Amino acid sequence: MSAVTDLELDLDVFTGPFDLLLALVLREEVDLLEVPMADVVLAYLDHLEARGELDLEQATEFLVLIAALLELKSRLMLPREDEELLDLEPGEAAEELLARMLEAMRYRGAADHLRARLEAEDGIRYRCAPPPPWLKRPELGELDAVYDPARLGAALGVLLTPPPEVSLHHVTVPTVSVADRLSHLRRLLARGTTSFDDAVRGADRVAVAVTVWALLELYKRGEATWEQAEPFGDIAITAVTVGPSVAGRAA
Amino acid sequence: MTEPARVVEALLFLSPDPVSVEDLAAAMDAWPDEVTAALEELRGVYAPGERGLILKEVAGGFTLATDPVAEAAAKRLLTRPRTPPLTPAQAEALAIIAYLQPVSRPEMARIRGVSSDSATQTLLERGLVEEAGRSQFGAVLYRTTPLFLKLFGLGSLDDLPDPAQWDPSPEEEADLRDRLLRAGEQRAPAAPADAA
Amino acid sequence: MTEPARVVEALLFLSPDPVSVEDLAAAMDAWPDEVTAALEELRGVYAPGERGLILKEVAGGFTLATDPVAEAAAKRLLTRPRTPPLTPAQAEALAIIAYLQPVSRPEMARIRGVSSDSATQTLLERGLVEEAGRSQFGAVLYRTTPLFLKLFGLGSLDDLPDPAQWDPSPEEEADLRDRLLRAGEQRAPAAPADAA
Repeated sequence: MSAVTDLELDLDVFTGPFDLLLALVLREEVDLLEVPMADVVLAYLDHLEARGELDLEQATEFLVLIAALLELKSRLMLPREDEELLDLEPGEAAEELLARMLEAMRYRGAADHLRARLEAEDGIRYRCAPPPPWLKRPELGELDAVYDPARLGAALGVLLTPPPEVSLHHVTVPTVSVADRLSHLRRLLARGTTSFDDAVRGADRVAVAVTVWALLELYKRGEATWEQAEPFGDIAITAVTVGPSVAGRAA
Repeated sequence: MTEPARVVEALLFLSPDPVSVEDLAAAMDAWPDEVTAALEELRGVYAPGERGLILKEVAGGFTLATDPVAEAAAKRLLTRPRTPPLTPAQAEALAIIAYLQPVSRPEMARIRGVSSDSATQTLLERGLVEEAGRSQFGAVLYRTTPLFLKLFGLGSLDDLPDPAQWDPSPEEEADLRDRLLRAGEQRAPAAPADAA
Repeated sequence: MTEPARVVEALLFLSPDPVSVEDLAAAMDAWPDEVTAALEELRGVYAPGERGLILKEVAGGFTLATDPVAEAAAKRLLTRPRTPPLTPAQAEALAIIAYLQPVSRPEMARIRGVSSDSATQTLLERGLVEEAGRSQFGAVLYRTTPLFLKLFGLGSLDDLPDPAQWDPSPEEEADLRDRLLRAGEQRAPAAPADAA
């Protein structure tokens, strides 16, 4: 377990060994959202190059850890109310990560066993030849039915079944669509002007992002323009009135 | 048994076709007379009446074959079609072919959301389906065989059960093929989210 | 060699898959004891080191296979590798399927921390795993095949050893936990005393 302990990182938000970063992230002392994962990977590649050799076991360990971090980060970026891992205390999150690492180690051991088994069977070959001509297929007349046609109908029923909506459980599904936010903005713009703060009042992070998208779409279609007096200030949005046909065309 | 005889025995066992002395010698990196001596030794081991197998010399070389003593049992074991229970993948592939025939592999993959190649291969080997020409795009088409009808106890394809009774959300309008393709697309693992 | 042993030898030679004692008995119209005795006799004939062939008990039945003594020559004659070794990713995917079957790709990804799609695809193409229906969410489930048992020399899945033996020792586990939780505290220059 030394591959990641001697990987030194020099990032804007953190300077020190990788496993320390891991611990600090799990204790929520470093905000994972601010850790540039690509830089961590690049640092690891530099580290590998400096060592001049690739230890597969250590590379695997790094990949497992970085994959776990990436998953955690993607969940943080697209939060859901009911996301179980986010409700965990840092200690519990570490236990969760530990449990996964232990499970992965178990099957890595099993994998080694299987590979050794396959190797032990090396050199043993089985015959693979078509049956001789005298073993011909029987007359159809002598055969009895052995399969139930209902099996085919049931299989077709499975294929006709659309997956349940919950099937995307662990992937955050956008709950607001651009179309929703477009009509929302148009409603606000009916009186001529509005502001971004008004448009996203009470909205969650995803809705805010989708509203920005909708705003860009309005601009592209020439329906609205906007102005921001100062960085991080509120954005004033103004409807562009080209003619009476705009509202009709946009709807 | 000497090692060369053991190796020749293994090679004849593995090869589906007769093997010539020259090919045996090349494979074993040995001289032809060493191979001939090994074959002579094998001929003694496989003398008629001794074993279940016999060593035969035919045009093109040597081969192992079964002794007629096993013919009746072999027919009982191997001439009836193999009818192990269908796996779910095989049942799905067979259902698609039975109801939509003729149908191509790419279309089956779109409906199932995963490739059906190995399932279709098994169905072909068991004689339940066969090729039925090619689609306009060059893909091989499949249809069911008379053996399929026999093993499912069907008089004709018209006797296939009406899928309506297993249909989770009956729709009267859409054609069965269209509905299967639509459900398959929804199941596809990388279906892009419809953002707009 | 007795006649039952000769017949069993011929049947094992002809059958593409391992044959169970029951199927042998049905084909030979004999009692299972007679088949077992014939197999015992064959086992003596094919004792390791005696012949170019060996008698194997795999995947729930008996079959003939070549002795490794012939491997170099077989490779030259048939010009194809017997079975390529597994990459670590393929071996891990196969281990998870073997022990947890039926199991879906998302679950395999959760355990491995990375996607196993291409490894699973290769295992499917090589016939080591197959589909086993669908999960409640429509994801395809996978299980191992009889070919897996055959190539790995296993009589059945029960011959797989308990995977708990590869779990890290309590000391190693404590060490891992320690690294995850405490490393920060011990090594951070200005770690808050009681953050968690």
